[in-house]
Amino acid sequence: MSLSDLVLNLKVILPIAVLVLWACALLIIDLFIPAQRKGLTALLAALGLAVVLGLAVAQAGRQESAFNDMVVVDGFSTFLNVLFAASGLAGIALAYDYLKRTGMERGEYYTLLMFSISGMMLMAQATDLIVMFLALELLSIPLYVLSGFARPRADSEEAALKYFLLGSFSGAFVVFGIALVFGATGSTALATVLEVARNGAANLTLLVIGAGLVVVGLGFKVAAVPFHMWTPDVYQGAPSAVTAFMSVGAKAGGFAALLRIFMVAVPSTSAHLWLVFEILAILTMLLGNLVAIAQTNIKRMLAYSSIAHAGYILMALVTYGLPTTAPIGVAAALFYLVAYAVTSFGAWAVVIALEKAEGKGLELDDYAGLGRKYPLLALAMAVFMLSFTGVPPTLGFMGKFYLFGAAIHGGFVGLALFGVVTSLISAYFYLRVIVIMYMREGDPEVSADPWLKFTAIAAAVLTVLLSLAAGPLFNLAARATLFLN
Amino acid sequence: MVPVMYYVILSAILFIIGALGVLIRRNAIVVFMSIELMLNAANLAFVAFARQYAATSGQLFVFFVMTVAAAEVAVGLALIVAIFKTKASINVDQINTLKG
Amino acid sequence: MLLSEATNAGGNFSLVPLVVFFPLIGLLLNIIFGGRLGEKAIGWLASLASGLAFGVAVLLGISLIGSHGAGVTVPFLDWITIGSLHLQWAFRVDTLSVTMMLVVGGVGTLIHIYAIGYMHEDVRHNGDPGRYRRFFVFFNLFIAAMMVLVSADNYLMLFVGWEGVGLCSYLLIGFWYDKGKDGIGNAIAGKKAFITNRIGDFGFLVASFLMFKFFQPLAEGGVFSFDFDSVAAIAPKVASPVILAITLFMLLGVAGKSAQLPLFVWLPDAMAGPTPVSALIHAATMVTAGVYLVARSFAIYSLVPAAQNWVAIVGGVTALFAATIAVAQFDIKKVLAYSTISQLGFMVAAVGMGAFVAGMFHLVTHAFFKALLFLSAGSVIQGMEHGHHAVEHDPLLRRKMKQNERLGSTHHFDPQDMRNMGGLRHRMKTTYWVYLAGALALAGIVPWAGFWSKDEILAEALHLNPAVYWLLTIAAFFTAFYMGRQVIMVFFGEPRSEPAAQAHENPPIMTVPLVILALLSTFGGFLNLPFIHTFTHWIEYTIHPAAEAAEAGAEAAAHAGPWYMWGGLNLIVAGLSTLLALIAIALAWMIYTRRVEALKSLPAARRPDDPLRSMLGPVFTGMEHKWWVDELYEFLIIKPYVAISRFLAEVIDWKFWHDFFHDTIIAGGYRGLAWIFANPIDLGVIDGIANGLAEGVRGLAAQARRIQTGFVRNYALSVFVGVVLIISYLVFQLR
Amino acid sequence: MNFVIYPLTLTTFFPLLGVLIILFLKAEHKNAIRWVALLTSLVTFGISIAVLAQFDTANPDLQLVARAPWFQIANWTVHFYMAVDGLSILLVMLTTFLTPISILSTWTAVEDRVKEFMIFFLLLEVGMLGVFVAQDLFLFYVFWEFTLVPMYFLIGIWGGQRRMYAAIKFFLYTMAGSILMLLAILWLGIYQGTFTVPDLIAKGGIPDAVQMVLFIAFAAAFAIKVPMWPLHSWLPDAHVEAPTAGSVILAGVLLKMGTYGFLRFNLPLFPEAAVKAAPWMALLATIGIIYGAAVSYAQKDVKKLVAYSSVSHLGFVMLGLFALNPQGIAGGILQMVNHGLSTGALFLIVGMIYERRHTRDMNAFGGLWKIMPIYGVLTLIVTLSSMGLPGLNGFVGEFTILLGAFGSEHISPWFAGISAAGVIMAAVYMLYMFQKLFLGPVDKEENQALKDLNWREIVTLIPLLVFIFWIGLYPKPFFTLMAPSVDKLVTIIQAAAAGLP
Repeated sequence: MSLSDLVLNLKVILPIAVLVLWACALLIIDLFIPAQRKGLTALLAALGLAVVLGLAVAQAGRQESAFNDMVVVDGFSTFLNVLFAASGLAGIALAYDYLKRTGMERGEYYTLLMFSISGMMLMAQATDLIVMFLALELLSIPLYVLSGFARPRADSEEAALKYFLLGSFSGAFVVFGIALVFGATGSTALATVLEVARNGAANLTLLVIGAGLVVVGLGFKVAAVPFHMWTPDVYQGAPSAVTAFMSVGAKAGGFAALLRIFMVAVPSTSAHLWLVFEILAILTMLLGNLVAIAQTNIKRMLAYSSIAHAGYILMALVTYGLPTTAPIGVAAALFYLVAYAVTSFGAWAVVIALEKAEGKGLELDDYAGLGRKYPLLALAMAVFMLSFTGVPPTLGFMGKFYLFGAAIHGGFVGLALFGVVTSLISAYFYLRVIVIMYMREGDPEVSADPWLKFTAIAAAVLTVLLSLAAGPLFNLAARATLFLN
Repeated sequence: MVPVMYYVILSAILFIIGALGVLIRRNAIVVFMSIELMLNAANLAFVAFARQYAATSGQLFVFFVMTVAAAEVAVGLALIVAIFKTKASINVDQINTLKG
Repeated sequence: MLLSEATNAGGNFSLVPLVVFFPLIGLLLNIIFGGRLGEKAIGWLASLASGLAFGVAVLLGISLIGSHGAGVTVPFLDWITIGSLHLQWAFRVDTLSVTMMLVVGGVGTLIHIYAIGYMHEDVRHNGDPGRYRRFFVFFNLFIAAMMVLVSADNYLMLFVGWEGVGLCSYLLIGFWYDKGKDGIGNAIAGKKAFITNRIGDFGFLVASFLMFKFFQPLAEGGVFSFDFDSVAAIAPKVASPVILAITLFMLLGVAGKSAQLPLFVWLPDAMAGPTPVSALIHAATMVTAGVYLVARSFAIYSLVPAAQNWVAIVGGVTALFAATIAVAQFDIKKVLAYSTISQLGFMVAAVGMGAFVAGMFHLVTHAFFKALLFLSAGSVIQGMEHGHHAVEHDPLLRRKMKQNERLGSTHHFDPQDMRNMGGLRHRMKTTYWVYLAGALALAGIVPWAGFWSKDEILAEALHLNPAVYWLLTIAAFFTAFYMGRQVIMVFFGEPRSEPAAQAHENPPIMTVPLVILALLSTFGGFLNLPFIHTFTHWIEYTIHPAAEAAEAGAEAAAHAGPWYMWGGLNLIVAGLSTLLALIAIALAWMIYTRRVEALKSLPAARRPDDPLRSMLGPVFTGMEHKWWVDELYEFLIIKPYVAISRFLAEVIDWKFWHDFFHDTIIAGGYRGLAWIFANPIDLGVIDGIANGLAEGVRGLAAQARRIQTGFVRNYALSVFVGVVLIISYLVFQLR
Repeated sequence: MNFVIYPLTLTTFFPLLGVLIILFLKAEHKNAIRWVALLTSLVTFGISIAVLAQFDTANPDLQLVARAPWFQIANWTVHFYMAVDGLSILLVMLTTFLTPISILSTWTAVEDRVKEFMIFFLLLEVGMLGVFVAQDLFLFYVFWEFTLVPMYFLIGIWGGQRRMYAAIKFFLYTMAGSILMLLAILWLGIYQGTFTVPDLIAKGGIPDAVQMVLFIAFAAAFAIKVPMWPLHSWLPDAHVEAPTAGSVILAGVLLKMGTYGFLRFNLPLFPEAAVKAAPWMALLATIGIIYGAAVSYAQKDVKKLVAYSSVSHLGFVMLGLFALNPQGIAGGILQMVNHGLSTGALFLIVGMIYERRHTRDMNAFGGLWKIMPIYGVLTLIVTLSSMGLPGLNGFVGEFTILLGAFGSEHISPWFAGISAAGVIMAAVYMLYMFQKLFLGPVDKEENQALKDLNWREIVTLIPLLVFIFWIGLYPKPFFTLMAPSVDKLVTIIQAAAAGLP
């Protein structure tokens, strides 16, 4: 590989490369930043991410592969990379004040965050199962650490250990699944897998079971039922800023891999696997929404809510074997991820703003009176809850519209019915938050941090405005379905 | 020559043993070792398939898995140590304050 | 002779909207400026409005004479036009409608004037002078609504007026809405009237639906407008069961408005209204709307003899039934109320049989004499009130009255109870004389108005429906009896209470209208004298079948009739009814003077309040209690309705549907499900399955140690179970 | 950008301007906020009058079209498509007419969080107007669901004792219906290739079985909203707990969204299914009429009585619509307006006495006519209008509906016959209410000192009364507005009915 080739190849992964290098550099720079000025680290990290975001955006429209087709840049990856980079920025905005307040302001936080993002971005760009596995671990390992970031708080450590053990456990299934896929086709490159499978040269049994195991492993990442059980505990135990980031980033990363693998490499398994996806989707929607009702802790509630939303996105995967519907499904899933990301960050911003030290202020009852005392923040939270429910005019509604549309387009009316019915169920507990905020009297205390408020309000505005002017976003999502093989 | 399927079945058995280990053992370190066993079971399968197809990528994968496992060990052990400091125990059954 | 549809009706005809608008203007003026006007001015303004409407009616009548009875339709504005439905507010000027307008306007104006005096006292007795204006506003509103009713050119506008007068009736019955039994009795009476009328209206509505459904396809151009002419034109082409249904449903409406069986129950209670109201609305005009409706619908009624028969029977039975009740009432107005029901029965029977002219004729005369009777009764009551007032203000007399109370009458003094009256002919001379005129007219004594009209009905009945004839004849006998009883109880004998002894005559503003009405009651019958038949010819312009029948009858009478037919008058019928009336009066005289004298020997406690009570026993009680019809309805309809609606509201809708179904089944089930998922399933069931599997796995691993499960491992188990299930499914699929 | 100044877009979104201004006002300046809200709604009403002036009564089709592609998902294009025709123009007017009245009614009734109240109220107006002018299913659905939100807050924050329960119930019930509609909308958009109503009507050709499913899915949303028996359980709660202005709008406009939905979507989009379903819908409507009337009578809470009367009244509307002939449908539309006026006025009236006495128990009153004569007379007129007295608006609607239903080829005349009994029952409960409140002696001490209506209150009621009389006496202009569109709708249905075996 000549130098010019290397440069060409590197251009494909330029955002990742910059991110990783910047993260490494920051790790060292951070050593020289005094403990009480860690805001500088945050700023530097944000700057880096902003650059990465710019680079990711600059990749728009490019369709190239590199490193022997191990990674690509295509519409799909660009879309997700932008999402990841933006999520990182949001994650920093949420963390800045929170870390200070809770006394865990350490520079590594930002570096770990950046490493995790690089894993996510790699996940979006990977077209080889080996790279994908690496990306998965790169994504996960920093998150394990971040979950335990509130050390020595017991619940944070517990969350980290649980997440770590179960994450590794499920990671093993992915590895074994990949091994079987490799055994079936003789290659780990997605394009080759597709080709071999299409030629009928693959061992179908191994391929299908391998794919099934991959579903398990990634299903864990996206918190699909029954691989979801870590979610509430980890979400609750981890520092809220981490949870916020995790709830978006990890999920999007998992879906990035799922979507690419199943759309690009193994659509031939759809005859065997669509039902698995459908049942997973239904179980996830149902259980996530039902159990959320019983929660009194907002973090746990949002955890179950995130489970439920994974269920909705899984609907898109049910149609992965239908050539006409699959692109719609992918676009819908991507759109929904954006919608979910915006809403979720907003909601977590409010949660973090209300959280007090030592994990207090996280019960639903702590939200009483918010509407009277902090009308803007409460309004924002109300918007997020409505968006989660799927009431127009919010992004959540648009996303659901798209997803259900995809399901109906694929002929899965029953699935769509499940989707709407569970949305209705979810209205109950989302509305309860609004009820408590507006219709009960209380005296909540809110952090004065401008970034939190900015994130919350910006997210609320985006949630509404992007839904009204959803055209460009729809187009982007639709273009993001152009996979490069 | 031993058919490749034998290796695969052996790796599957190892994998299941590993998984059962995770399910059954209470010591966090042993649980973690069981996970390593699962990963290595996968490695075995990779190597076997790589030999079947005479493809090096499978063997390459094994190295990656091993590296990643090492990284996981680093993180995992650190976490376990941290937990032990707080709880003076690494019994996973005692780590259950978060629930519901 | 068909009416010409005159769109640009010439001359006076185009004035017809004014019959409605004069009263409307009157009431609007009173609403807006009434606050600043004095009582007199308000009353006179209202009377003027009514009088002007009467004036317009007179002009219309003159024009009709000028046009030889040829009526016109005067369109006013389009009301509802949708697809094949085209409803207009148009006025109809023909002899029938103008007759009604004259009655409504004429009698109405007289009663307005009377009311100026009457209400002046009434609002004071009842302690709320503020209501004076309200009374006249309602009164004018009534005139307007009644004019809408009688001047309508189609069934729907008629219905507008029909409901409008019902509303006024409701408002005026409940005029003293804080009086009556438990303070709410009058309001309830008003409500009863309205709702009972609504039941009738239901019939009217259904009749109109039927009409639309079956007449519209046959209508010219497929557009149906409900107007009387087109209904009459189409009706013969429609299947007769349909017509029968229409007429019978309409009969329900008639029964409601004209207080016929089985819907008559509201009218006696309606006497809770001030007396001018009873006179105008519940005697002279509104209640006759049903009769008018049947007469208006002569074209369809004539097509179905069965319906006619039913109408006649309803009328006949009501006439007799109500007359029996009237015999045993003690409230001066209640007697008249039942008498009204009975007389309405006469009219309904008449128009039912096809004797439209006779029915209309009786309507007119009845309007005269019944208005007269009510107003004179009002005069009596007012006189009694004065007496009572005088007693209240005179300690001596009050003591005297107290003694009387101790002697027997324990009830609160009721100025309407005839048992408290007696001997008033000396104290209220004018009232006595006019009352007598009215009573004689009602009893049907030659030559008072009632004789001519009632006789005409009886004669037609004998000819058309003998069964009904006998019903009516017996009713006529009772009529004469209860009128005799009333006159004697009120005006003859000794005063039975101190107020009666102190009663005195009312001012001329009340007595002058009485005198006018008395003259009308006395000479009103001359409108349709034998041989001349002015009224018959007048109505015949409009009602043709009647015309044919009556002409045939008249010709038969004039040329080939038997000896007893005298210029259209059946001498036998006339003679018999007059004879019966005289006997009845004599009987009343015997009982209420002689017998009462005889009973005086009894100690007060054992002395019956009415000699008939001891003579008839339970029959009298039955009559006194209106044959328990109210109680029957209470038991059959009201109680069940209340119970059902309570049951629906409280049990079905709230307890079951709202609380149980929604809150328990849906919401509770929802929460329960959430709980189950949150607890046993998430932590128990999946755990349970996982545990089971784990046990099995452990058995396989020969580790028979019971191990306490921890959560992390449970989560892993959950994952593992998921894997096992998926892989099993896939393997199963692949094979 | 001149798109914004299309009459309909302007009408619909103008209240947002008010929202914007109020956002920048201090919450303490309650009167300023009130005035801004009132003026905004009045200007909106003014703009809607301009819309009416431009409306061509002879044109049966959609008019004043504002249409542009909004966005595209896959190959399904969603349009921003607003237009009115005879079916909706009256409801648009009703909405813009009732909103200022409702705002005026809150002047002294709402003292807490006035700013939020007015914001939600104006947002609600936007939503309602949008529902009536949207001609694209997606756009419609957005507005449809959006109305839930402000109403939810209005009930939940400014409501009575059990407001949270009522608010959540309102939200969940309504949403339960609309989610099915969402699926049906998606199905139509995807398999028929368009979301716009006129195109869908033109395209037609949906297989009968599918049509029925779609019909039911749409009907589920609308029937809950109407609400048709037996889906009415949310209504008494919502009405009783809602603040007066909320009840007025809820009864006056929000419920009409359900009936309007049937009219705009169920009938023309699925005519075959509509014809087939007509007897069942008529059955439910009839049960609703009788049941609502019976249940009303047994209420002690006057607001609840009025709420249940809505079930009965809207039963009439439904009966009219599913008569599927011009009289029934035109009557149904008019009855929507009538119910908005009469029941809106009734809720205002109830609100006025509630503000004075803080109770709605009818037993706590009696003889009020004597103490509050103006109030008494106005109430009487509204009561009479509500029970369908000829000469007032209610009768015109009910009569034409019943006439249509009786003459309908698609439903049995028995429905109309039985429903006509509802007219009697309406008199029973309405007069009962009037009697309990206004008649009889004044036997409660607290009532002696009640003040009669003030000018503001009279001004809130008078406009309603004007229309109550106008429609009752001269409904022709109203029928003229809707006639061509109704005829067109009937033609569609007749064509479909002719094709059925």
